[in-house]
Amino acid sequence: MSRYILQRLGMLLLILLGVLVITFVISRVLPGSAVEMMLGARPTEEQIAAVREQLGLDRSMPEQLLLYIGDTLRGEFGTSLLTKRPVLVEIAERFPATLELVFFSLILVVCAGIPMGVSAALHKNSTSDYAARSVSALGAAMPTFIVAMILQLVFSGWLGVLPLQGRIDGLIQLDYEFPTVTGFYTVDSLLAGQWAAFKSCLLHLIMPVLALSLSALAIIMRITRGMMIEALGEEFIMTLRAYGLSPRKVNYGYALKAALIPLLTVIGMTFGYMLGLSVVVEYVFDWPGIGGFMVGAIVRSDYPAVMGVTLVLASSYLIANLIVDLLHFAADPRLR
Amino acid sequence: MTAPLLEINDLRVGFRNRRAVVQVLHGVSLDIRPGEIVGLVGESGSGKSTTPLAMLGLLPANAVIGGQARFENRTLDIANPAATRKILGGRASLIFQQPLKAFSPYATFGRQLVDAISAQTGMSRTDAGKVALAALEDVQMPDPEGAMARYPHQVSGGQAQRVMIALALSCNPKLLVADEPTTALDVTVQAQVLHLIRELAKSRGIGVLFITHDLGVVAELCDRVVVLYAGRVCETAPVAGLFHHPQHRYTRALLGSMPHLGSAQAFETIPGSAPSPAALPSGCAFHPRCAAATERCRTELPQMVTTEAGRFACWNPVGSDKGRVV
Amino acid sequence: MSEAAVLPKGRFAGAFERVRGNAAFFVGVVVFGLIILVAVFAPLIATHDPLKIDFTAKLAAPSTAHLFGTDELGRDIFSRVVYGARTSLTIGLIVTVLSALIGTPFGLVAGYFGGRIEWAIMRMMDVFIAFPPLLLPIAITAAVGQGLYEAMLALTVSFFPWYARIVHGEAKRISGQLFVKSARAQGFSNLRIMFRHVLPNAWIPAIIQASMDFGYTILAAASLSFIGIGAKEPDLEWGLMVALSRSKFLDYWWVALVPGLAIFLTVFAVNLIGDGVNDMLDPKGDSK
Amino acid sequence: MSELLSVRNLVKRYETPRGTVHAVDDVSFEIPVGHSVAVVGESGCGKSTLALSVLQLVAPTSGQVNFDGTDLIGASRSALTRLRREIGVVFQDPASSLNPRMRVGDIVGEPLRVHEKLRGRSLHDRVTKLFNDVGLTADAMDRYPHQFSGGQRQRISIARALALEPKLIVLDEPTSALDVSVQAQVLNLLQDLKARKNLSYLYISHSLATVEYLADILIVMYLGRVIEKGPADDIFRDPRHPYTRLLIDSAPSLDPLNRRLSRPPSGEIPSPSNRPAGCHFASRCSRATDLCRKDPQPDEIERASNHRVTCHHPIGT
Repeated sequence: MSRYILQRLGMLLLILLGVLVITFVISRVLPGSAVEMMLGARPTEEQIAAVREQLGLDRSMPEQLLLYIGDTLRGEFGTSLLTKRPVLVEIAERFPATLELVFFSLILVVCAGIPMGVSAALHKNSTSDYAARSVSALGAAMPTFIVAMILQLVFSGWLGVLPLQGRIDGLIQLDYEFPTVTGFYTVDSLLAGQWAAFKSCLLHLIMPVLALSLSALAIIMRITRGMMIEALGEEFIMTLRAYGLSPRKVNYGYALKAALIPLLTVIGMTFGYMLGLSVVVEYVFDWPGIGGFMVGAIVRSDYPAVMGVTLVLASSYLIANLIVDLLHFAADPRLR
Repeated sequence: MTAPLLEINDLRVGFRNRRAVVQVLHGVSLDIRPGEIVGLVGESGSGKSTTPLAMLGLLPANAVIGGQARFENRTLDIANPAATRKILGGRASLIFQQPLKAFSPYATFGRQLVDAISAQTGMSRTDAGKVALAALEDVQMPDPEGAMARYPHQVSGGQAQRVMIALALSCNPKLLVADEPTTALDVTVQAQVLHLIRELAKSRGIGVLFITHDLGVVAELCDRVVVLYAGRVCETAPVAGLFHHPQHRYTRALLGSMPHLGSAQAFETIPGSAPSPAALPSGCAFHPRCAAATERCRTELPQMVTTEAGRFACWNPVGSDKGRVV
Repeated sequence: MSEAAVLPKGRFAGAFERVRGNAAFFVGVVVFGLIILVAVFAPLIATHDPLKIDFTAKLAAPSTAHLFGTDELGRDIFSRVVYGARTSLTIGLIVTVLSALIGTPFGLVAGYFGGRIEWAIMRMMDVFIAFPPLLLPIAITAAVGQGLYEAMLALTVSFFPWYARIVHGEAKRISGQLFVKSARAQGFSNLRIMFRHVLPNAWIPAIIQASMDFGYTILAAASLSFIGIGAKEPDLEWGLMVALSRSKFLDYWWVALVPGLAIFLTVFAVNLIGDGVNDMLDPKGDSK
Repeated sequence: MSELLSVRNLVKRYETPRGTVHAVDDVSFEIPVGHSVAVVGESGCGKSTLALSVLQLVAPTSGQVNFDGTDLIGASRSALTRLRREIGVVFQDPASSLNPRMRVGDIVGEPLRVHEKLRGRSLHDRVTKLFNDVGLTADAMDRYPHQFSGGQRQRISIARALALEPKLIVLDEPTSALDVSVQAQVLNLLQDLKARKNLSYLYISHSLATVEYLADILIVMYLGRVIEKGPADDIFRDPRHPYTRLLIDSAPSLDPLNRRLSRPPSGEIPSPSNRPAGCHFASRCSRATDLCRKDPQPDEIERASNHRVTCHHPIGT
């Protein structure tokens, strides 16, 4: 263990604390509506007082904050005002769907965006470079919800080859019961050897993944290109060329490595970007993840649910950043 | 006299930018014999850092290159960097100014040495490792095995420069091009590195082109000197002759302005500063700064004159008395 | 080589030179200029009252009467999209300018003073940045309520830390330069050094960021409206127009697509300009 | 001989992850009025930190910096501002020592605007005179720093340093980034200004040759400590510390017929965060004995009048 990792861990905890403070502040901005939610239009004074006490709203702000932090760290996200079930349970049921969507999108973005960016950098100012940059410029300007709706229109409405929305065919889900292992339907159905279910899950994934990936792909490709060009301009690249290393080895063995290490941070940020954007994509495709759940909760002022989802998404992002830091540490000898 | 190892004639280099081509070298000729250390001296804008890159085929794609070159009696297509690199690769090695930037920070010295050696010689990685280790021993690297496992950020600039020299020597080159290899180093370390280069060049008969702005280093190290000004050679001569009897007015002025121990009196100074390659004066490019400039210097490009002591291009050399301003 | 090559250039020296021949930048400027004109002269350009409901003509296909057809309330889509340009440009402008104005002082102070002040400010910014983008504005609108102004507030709160971060990095770099050390050695006040020496050399990356963010702001605001937590009827906002037509989308796709393409076109033009600004002002742009 | 600046037992330590860096370790010296004191040493010897400590741009860990009768350390803000007008500074890199967004006339005039509240004609006249003092013409005032060559920029820096008519100028490697021919111009200018304006210099350099030209008093530093100090002529003629000798021997001569390379020094400077015990130079010293390697630091001893050396076995004993 090194100072670096301990430092990162310490920082992570500190920032988590800050995140809790912010969600606390946000959740206390309009507590009135929550009381209303629970009691209907015309509550009595006593009813209000009772609910306020139940929610801890009668205590001082610092006390409330400490209580809130304590509760949250113990996984007490409160009860959904809408479903009357614990928020944590609601989230636990839906979170794997969100992760599955984001995970497949991230794989697509990394596996397609980085090679495209590298190739554009290696053939700077060639036709393929301009093509890649144009696609990237178009992708970055397309609103994700429009991409999603165009996909639906073309592949579902006109061609009828892909399911419009949802995560799995309802009938298939009834026919094939596969046990939850990872929470990813694709993986679980495969593990259970149920091909029809697997195929259905896969087909349902295609459009949401594409919609979620397009703008991230544009960003990753653009940044990869820039970093690769920067890496190719380093002085040590000239040394290696001067000493007769093959272009292959110089480009992929040395320049790519120098570009990939800072790219780790970018990949981490892309993960966060897609977590946020998944809210929109889940909404369009009626994907049963926590993003869509949150949208519904906002509209109905179910603030424990909203804050729960916010915390879970923010923490996932923090954990992803920690993983990025660890990879960074493993890849960059200067940090050791 | 032995035949030259490398001979360059009328080397011209320009860089294309959006507007035009900026000519940096206007016909530089020089030669290096086996075992000889030739100093290439110049100030900023003189083209001294472009010359070695052109020679080794390392200029970027926007360079426009012309001229003739011969290496070991083979003609080089110097206008074609890739072809030049192919012929010179393995026979000519380069040492950079900033040794710590010349190595990838993400790989050990061992890996980078082995990659380079096996690329140049076609050896197996095991054999290349042995060669690398031997080369590190040759440059008196303390703890050579340990150095193989180290990353650039773990060593000092002086040690990194030793590794750079080891890399340069590991391929048994005939020619070593050193681009200001000691500028970033402290004086005591500079003295070590200069000594090392001299010993290795002499014991192995390697021709060295040593680029520097520091005349003191030239005096310590070189056998012969080529002085560049504004992309042209203004004088070339054996080192003792050049320092004691400079011919070109610029060489003379440069020597006079050089601070050195034991010179506690006022320096001679050269007024103004070196011209930018994009805006060269007419005639002799040095004339606006030259105290002895005549009308001819302002209009006519001086011709190269060969004497027994060397060659120079000056209309009004130090040896001639007319027009001399003291 | 020539030392001129490594020196910082004057403010815009060579900037326009670099952009000459950058066709994309000019396409961006022309398209964006047209969009601004449309926004400014919306009342002259619109063929119908964008709010006028006409059930007799609902969900009409594009025709000479209704250039882009009508929505499910029979409102003229062309006129609605024309007016929508006002909303989107206003959002982009206000959010971007506010974020930059709020974030810059934080970054400047942190970068110049360093030490504990820097640590405290930048960790605070890290907390904001720790939320996945788009999530923080969503959470804030959840609390402060849903509407156009609330969405703008939420976006500003989530964007300003990025400006603080960018200005911080640049201000820190500039503060380490010798001319700032000289200024301190000459006994100038911190305020003078920050505003006369550091800030003029540190704001360009923030401008680049702002030019890139303008489009993203419009996209984010449209997304918030689309999921129902931004603009509300009867606001004339493109994201909201798409959302309103979603239930009829598969059959009457132009109703959603026209405002969608308006967002795309605006963001695309703005991004082209942003790239151009980047190339012009970023000294590293030469290598791209 | 009155003292303009006196530095007493100055210490600056930094804490880093790799250990404590002793950048400046118990350094004392004086600058008499009208004299120039040069501090030489290789990278990591602490000479730049010393300069910054004197300027109060880094806060020393302990010690005194007494300028013209007042201790700068712990001086009130207003006292410090007043004293700073008396001390000019010229830094190394002419590319970064001038604000690229200001016209050079404004750069040179800024201290006059701020401290003497000069405006308009009187400001313009003073700036013109400063430009003339450093060999530039007044028509240069409206241009920006990037429009000048390195040598001209360094002249502008000097003009700025002279603006408030200081008594002392701190020169931190003022010529090391310049071409040889330009370096000579700047050194001559500095020498000339010193005589004309009765200036004192604290001159930081790694180049012994420029030091010999400009310095009256020489201080040689190694790993944060002063290992030899005294009149510059004495030290160059008769260095007593083996490290000073090594520095002099490592500097290239300008005579190819009288080369110094035949006996290269060995070893490198250890890291300032991990200095060897005993005399820090012992690991590289040909005269070192067990005494040097084990004992605490040798004390400073006076070899001749004002010529002091910190060595157990100084040369000439």
